[in-house]
Amino acid sequence: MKVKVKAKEKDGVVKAKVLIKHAMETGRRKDKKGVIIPAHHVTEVKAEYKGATIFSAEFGAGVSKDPFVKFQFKGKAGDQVSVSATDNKGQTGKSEATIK
Amino acid sequence: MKLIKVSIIALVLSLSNVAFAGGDVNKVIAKAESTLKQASKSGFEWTTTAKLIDGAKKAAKGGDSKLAMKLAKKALKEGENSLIQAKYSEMHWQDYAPK
Amino acid sequence: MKRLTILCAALTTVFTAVANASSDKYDKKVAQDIAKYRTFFANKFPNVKNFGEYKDGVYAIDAKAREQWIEIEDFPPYELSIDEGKELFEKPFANGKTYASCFKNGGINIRHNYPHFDTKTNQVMTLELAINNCRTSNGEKPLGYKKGKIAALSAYMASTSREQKFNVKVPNEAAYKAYLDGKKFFYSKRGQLNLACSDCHMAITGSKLRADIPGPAIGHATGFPVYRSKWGELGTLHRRYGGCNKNVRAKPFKAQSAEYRNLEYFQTLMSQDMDINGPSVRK
Amino acid sequence: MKISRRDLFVKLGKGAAYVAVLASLPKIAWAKWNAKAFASTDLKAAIEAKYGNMSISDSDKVILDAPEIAENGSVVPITVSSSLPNVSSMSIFVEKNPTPLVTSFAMGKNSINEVSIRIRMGTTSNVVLLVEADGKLHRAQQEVKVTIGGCGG
Repeated sequence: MKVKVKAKEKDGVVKAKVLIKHAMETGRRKDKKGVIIPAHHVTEVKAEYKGATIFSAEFGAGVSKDPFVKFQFKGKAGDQVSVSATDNKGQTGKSEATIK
Repeated sequence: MKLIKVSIIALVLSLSNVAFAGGDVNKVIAKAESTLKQASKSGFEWTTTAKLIDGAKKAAKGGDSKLAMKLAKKALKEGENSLIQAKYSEMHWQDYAPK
Repeated sequence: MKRLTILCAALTTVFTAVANASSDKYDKKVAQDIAKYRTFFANKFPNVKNFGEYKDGVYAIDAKAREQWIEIEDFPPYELSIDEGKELFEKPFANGKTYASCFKNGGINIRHNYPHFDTKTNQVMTLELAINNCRTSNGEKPLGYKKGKIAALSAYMASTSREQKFNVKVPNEAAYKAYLDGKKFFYSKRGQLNLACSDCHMAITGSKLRADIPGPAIGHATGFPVYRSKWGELGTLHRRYGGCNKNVRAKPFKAQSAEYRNLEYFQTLMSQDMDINGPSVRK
Repeated sequence: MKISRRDLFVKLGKGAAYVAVLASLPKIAWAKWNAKAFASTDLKAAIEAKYGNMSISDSDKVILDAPEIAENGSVVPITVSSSLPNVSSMSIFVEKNPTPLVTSFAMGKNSINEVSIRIRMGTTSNVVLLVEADGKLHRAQQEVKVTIGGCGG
């Protein structure tokens, strides 16, 4: 799973933006043959900063395809923030960014 | 005996009737198809027309010549209209450009 | 009055002939069309002060939708496709060459040179056609024209050319013919709904068509490829053309058919001097 | 807690009980995906599954920033924020979605209470934000009109 992170600091507050490549299948959509496509979506997103989790999110199928989430925390430029994501099939993705 | 004769005649008549209706439908379908081909060549085919022709063919095969005729006629009308549209556009498209 | 008209026409002819020893004669003709086209939109949307704003499509005229659009463009879903496109672009073919070998300046910052009229083959050369020509001349199979890899490649190439301006030329008679062909397509009524491109994107744009406001035609070519919310993925301009034709129940042409390439040529000429703003997000 | 395979099958056989099984698995400190809450098909049940019977009151200290009319139901940008102290979680529900709970954010002590996300809405609906702080739920809600639905079509 591809995860992309951008993070920027201003006045001690870091704004982190995350984009995840994921189909986010709801489990209610049918394919061309009319067969239901099983639910397949991101369930958890977790952000770590200096070895601790500073933000996490649980997603249902109601989050848009190719999920985007923007969160904020106290931190400083030059540090690393890492974001990992898991879906309901156990697939994972992880990405790190240097705070600008 | 007379009765049988009459019924045979009636049967033949009704058969020929069916056959005639069938040929008629096939004629209309063929005409609709050739009109669609022309429309396609002109670049103005509608997405709905080929489906109508398919429907007409299916109905004809299934023996519902009434439905087949209805769909074939509709398809033919659509094909003719797309040709009119092509002609109209050819003549009038410039009227829609800003002056 | 009639005399005056004739005189004017004669003067124009003389002027045109003198001013251009014929080479940019067609550019001049098209420039007149562009001027009329812009006047139309200037009258229609007096609040849009600068035609350059139309690079944002419908978001130039729909303030509420614009807010949401800007929010999505903040970290747009197509960014992942740009990365994918860059990888594809840099990955060598089986023969060791890359896409860079087929394009001016290694394919970077050149999006605004497409489409152009190729005077050797006398046809409109679009970026996507050039990408596939590059592949086939290097022994690779061509890509599908509507989405996926070609859209990602096109997105990456556009992303390196942002804020460059379209400067499309009409070099010869054949080019002018292609332009006229595209123009005719644009103003011709099609499909069971009997609608021309211009009906929705000039006459109706700005007001609602069912639940939607169709985007103004000016600037249509600037933002492609686009990530449409409706598609949930990136698609090319010709994919959109096909969708538009189907919407009015007209049988679409093939992506990269002469019809659609000429239409793209016309639309891009109408977007002359506007910024490349692709890839972008649309609803 | 241990569930035998046999138990699991019995419970699976009872259909809906399966989500309950998932939900009753041991909880891990940081967000463990709340299957029951995400599977609930009405707003009340989803809130209960997520927050139990905590009291809910409307508050002007929680802000739900959503468009009046969504451009496209499949991508509706939403920003939630709160000026309350000690916020531990923020959850977004779309009342008329087939499963109303869309997402839930767990806030740490260094988090700033402002999160943006893009969500799906099948139809025009109330969007409800619940912010959990000091053991209470604070609510803000707004109707978002959807003209092009995000659930197919």
